Amino acid sequence: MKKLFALVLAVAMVLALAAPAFADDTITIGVFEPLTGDNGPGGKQETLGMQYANQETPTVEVNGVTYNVELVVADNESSNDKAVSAATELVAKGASIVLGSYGSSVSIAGADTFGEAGVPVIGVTCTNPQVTEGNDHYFRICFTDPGQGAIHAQFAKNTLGASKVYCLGQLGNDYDQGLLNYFQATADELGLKVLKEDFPEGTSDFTAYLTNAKNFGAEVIFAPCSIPYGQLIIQQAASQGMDVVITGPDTWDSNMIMDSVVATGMDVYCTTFYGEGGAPEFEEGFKAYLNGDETALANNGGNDMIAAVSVMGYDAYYVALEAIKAAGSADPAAILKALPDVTYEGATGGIAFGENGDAVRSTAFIKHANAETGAWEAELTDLG
Amino acid sequence: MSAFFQANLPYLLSGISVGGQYALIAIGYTMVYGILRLINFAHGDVFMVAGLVMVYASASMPMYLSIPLVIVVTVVLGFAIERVAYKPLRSAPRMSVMISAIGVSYLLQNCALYFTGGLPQMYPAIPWLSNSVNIGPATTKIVTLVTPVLVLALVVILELFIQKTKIGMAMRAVSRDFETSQLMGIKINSVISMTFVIGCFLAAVGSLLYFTNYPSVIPTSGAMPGLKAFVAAVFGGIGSIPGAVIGAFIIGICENIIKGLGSNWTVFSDAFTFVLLIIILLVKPTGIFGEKATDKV
Amino acid sequence: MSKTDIVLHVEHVTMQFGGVMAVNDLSLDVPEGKIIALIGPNGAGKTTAFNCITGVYEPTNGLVEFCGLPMVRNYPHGKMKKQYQGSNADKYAHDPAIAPSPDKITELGIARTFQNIRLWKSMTVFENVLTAKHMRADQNVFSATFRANAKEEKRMREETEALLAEQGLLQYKDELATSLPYGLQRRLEIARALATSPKLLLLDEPAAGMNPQETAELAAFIQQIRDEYSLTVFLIEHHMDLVMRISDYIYVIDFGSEIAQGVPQEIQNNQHVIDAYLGVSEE
Amino acid sequence: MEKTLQRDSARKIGSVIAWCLIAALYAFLILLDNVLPANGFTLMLIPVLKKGAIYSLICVSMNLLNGFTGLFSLGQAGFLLVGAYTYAVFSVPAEQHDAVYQYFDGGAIRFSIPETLGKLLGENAGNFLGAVVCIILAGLVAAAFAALIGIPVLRLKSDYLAIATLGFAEIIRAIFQWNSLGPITNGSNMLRKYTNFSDICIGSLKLSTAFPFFISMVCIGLIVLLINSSYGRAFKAVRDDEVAAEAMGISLFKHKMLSFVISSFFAGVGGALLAMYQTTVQANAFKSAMTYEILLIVVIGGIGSVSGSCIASFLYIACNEWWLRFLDSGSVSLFGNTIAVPFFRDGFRKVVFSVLIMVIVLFFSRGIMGDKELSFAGLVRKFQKKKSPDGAKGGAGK
Repeated sequence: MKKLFALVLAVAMVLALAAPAFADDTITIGVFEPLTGDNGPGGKQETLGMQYANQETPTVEVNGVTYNVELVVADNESSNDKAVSAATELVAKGASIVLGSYGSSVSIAGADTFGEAGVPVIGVTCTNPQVTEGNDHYFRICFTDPGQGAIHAQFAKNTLGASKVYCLGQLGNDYDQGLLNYFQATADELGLKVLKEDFPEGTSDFTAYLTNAKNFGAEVIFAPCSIPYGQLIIQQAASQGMDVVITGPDTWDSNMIMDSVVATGMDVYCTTFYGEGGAPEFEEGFKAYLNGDETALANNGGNDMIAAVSVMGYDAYYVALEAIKAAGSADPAAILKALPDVTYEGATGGIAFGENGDAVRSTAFIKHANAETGAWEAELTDLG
Repeated sequence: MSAFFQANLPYLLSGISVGGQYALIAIGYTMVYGILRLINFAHGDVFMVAGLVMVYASASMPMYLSIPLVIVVTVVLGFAIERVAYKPLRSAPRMSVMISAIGVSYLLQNCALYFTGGLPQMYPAIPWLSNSVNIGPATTKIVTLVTPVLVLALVVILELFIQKTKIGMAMRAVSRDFETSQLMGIKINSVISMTFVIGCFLAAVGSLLYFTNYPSVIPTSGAMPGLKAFVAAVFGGIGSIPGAVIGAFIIGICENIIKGLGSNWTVFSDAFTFVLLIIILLVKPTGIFGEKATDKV
Repeated sequence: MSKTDIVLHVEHVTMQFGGVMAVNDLSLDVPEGKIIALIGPNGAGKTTAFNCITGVYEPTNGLVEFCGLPMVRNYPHGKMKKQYQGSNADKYAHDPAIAPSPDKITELGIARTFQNIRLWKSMTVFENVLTAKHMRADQNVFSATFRANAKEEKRMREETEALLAEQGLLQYKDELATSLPYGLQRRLEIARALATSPKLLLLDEPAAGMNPQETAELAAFIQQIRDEYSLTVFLIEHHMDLVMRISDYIYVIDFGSEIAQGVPQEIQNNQHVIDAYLGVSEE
Repeated sequence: MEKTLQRDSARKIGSVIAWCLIAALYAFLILLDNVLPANGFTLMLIPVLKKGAIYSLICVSMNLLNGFTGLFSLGQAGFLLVGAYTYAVFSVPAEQHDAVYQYFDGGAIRFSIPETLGKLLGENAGNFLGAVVCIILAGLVAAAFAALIGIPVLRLKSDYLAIATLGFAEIIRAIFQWNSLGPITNGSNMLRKYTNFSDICIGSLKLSTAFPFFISMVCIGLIVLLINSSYGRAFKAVRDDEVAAEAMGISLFKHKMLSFVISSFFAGVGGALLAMYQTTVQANAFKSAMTYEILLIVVIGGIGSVSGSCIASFLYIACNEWWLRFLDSGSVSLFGNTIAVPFFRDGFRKVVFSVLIMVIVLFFSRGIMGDKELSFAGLVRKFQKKKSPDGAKGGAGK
């Protein structure tokens, strides 16, 4: 028995060591995403966009030579302590450039590993300013939290005409807390009244919090939390018969939130990176890809609704290809040098890098979940 | 007064409802502990699996079939866990069995992760239970009102079962003295299996109520309710069924009152549960209804 | 007997569990250098009495003095105040209760053995005895970790070796304590108790499970250690044989209360004792 | 007589081998950091070795409590958290404060120990000494927390102790996430930019892998010294039989407290090392799942075996973060051929891993080492026995 066990372990080791064996005509792009853990669903959708893009354009031409592009995915398990080894794995497998991660804290946790190895990273949807701050090798193609928090406050005040907003975020989650913080800053300027509360991880009963919101007289609930909590908040607000508007962050742009909205008829808005119908060609292709691949469809949550993070993942892949072309080589150092000047017109709009390596973006979208049609309706908002 | 009532009734209601759900899980913990002296860490995950089975079952069959199916599958799962993971360790030190329980919990969570891909699964709406209802100033789902009633009914039935039936008597004997009961010809294994079957049946019922209220199932859905229910069981005096139920209601209500206290306190709603537990343990080391354990010298 | 010769003085000790009187108003004296026995039928409360003396239980009421100084004292208070069924409830109520933990009592100089042998099962014979010397060693956790107590450690090891040699256990020193035959385990438990350098040794049924020959050897052994280590011995026993052979004085209890006391001959002929052991016929 | 002679020689040879191996290990680690080429193998080896070394210390510290003193405590994650935070709070450089404590106006503590020492002694020495000072401080703070918690909870027994310590770990986590303490703990946000392993070097010699090994080895050495001392024996006595221990004059409370505080000290040190390894700290990560993970490693290694805990730590980390990763990738590449395997997709690694753990728990319930220790002297003795059949007869007793 013991010998058998040892044998199995030994075989596993050999297999693991035999794994990285790529030919010379391949350029590796690392995908640093959570496939399991709290952020697993979002990470998967983001990865899908990249995989679709890779299927669409599996080669890149550098200096007249055509290389195959290989995506290598490392699961960071949404966990900071696993981020280091996941990042190292990508470096070890020879990634020329890395895309990711969904979730800012793992991005920050992995940043130093990439930095030490000199591998450039393009953050796809990690919105925390700290991701790129002080990390010269970290770029990003999405807007950042200060902007997003401000949009939400302005939206609540100007568009929804609210005077009291109840804010609810997860305790110990820096994404939630950061957004709440920026929201509060803008809300104070605008003269919005804000009540902010935190719920501990693993909470499923939000009725007490919603009662607090009701007692506060909130007209809008801003809940920058992850999808499962978002679903619960929407459903419980509905079952309590609350007459409020619920607004969520970019993470909420997902069919899973839409399902809850359709089931309850609540009035829900969220920010997003991508307006529906912005790139019809992409949408058509991506839907066909999803419906043609059972695993991909399952990873997307079982239907072919397009999540903004997938579009962002798709664009990130092409930005990476542009960078490789501009660098004229697969060498990470050369790509890092070329990256700041890369521009790309993607499905989510024009992408260019400005200060700190953050994308220069002038617009963000706010989407409304239409409970009757089950579709998102986008509104354009000025980031000014 | 009426304003106070109006403002606070929802907290109380949700406290009672949450307490009822904890109670159904806590009974499973307390019964297993009473007989095996084992903290069955996997119990919360069995509860989560029951939720997932319902999600998958209801997708392909009508409600009147899927509900019994969920209960049967959960009971079989509990039975299987006991046979595979705990029975072989019957004579092993207590810590080994507990670690086996942690291992099972880990396995169930990871399997759920593998099959669902970590995506939250929408729990189906069970007709009638999911409807909203008005009680004075508060609006809530019918399930909130059904839960405490159902819990009390189940506890009464369970107590009758334990007090009056032969197998109930055997359970009491085993929990009092494991070795002697074995010598007296009680079939220990069937008594233990029975305990797991009852515990898992209640967990399945609990999952129906719980997920109707909070209709999103993720692989870690069972962890927090499981932990809270366990705390409730310890609080009430582990091994005592009424103790577990009362402990669960106290914890459910306190937790919701804390959440209503103001924004600086919501942070500690979970921590408070543990503070309460530690205080109780210090004042009465075996919980409210626990029997004092004497170490024979 | 003058007061100063009394090593252990037990006065009105009562132990009540809920409504059950396990020990009821027990008073006894153990003079220095003697072997005193406490006997009684099964369930008479002998071990409970021991536990009250050694701090395992806190007696409900009563006083225990060691070498003339109060060591354990209590009076019915709290919940017990109402439930208390014994006598002398007010006698000790004026003084504060004293309830040292067993280790403090051992430190004062009382060592004990257990009815159901309680050796440290993962340790060797040598370690069992060596560990009992831990309390008396001049060291702290830092000096012990950084080996600044090397001299002390060496002394402890030498003493342990010597003690094992005296008890005839040296040849087993590296064996696991629990792998020894039963009789030797008993002996080892006594050796371990001796390692704490006691003045008074409490033996809880030392001859339990022994055959007559082993019992005879044990009797000699107890007398021998009493002389060698100038100890006082207080023992609980079932084996009349052993008790009658070695005891200087005997206390008999039944249902928690004393029913007789005296020198062995007196006890042997005491009708109460015979009744208690053989049962009284219903006439 | 011959027997003792042989045993002495075995011990001598054993210790020579052990020291040689340690020297070779450090030489290898330093080579790994500085000279060896960075390829797929060495790149993965480095984080696995670092984390393995850190987890060894953490697991040994838990083993001291659960294995050697028999206290079933599940509060380890809490003490790791305290250690990690203490380390990070005192080593974030002053200029980074505004960036790190972005929501708390730069925080309340505006100095960094490595930086302060660096000004006096030069940057490298400052980083090295500062890290060591902060690590010790982390241990001390964790120990202080343990002393406070120990007063109430150590009166509880077995399962009750387990659940109370688990509860305290959760309470500690909530306190560290509390916004009102944000100026110190940064609330729910992560601490970063503090001194980490890659800052540790002497001149141009990088010690980023050797450093965690060094600290872990010193700490585990101290724990081993403690276990083999008079106090260690007292701990084992408490574990084997509390009643007997107390009757032999061993104060239960004092010794349980000692073990609890010492174990927490080393857990705090482990937490600080973990913070250095992760380069970021967030209270969110220190959940009870982490305690269970550590407990599993201790059990796999063997409860009551220090070397078992160390071996299990390295194996566990390597399997979890390296060797079994291919199970997630959807395919296996074997000798250059990529074979798609139907079951291999995200999460499969964790399923396989948990099945492996169950197999170990059920069929090898005493773990890799049981309560034995790996000893080179023992190996040498075995070798000697094999060589001379007379020796085998003579040396029957261990």
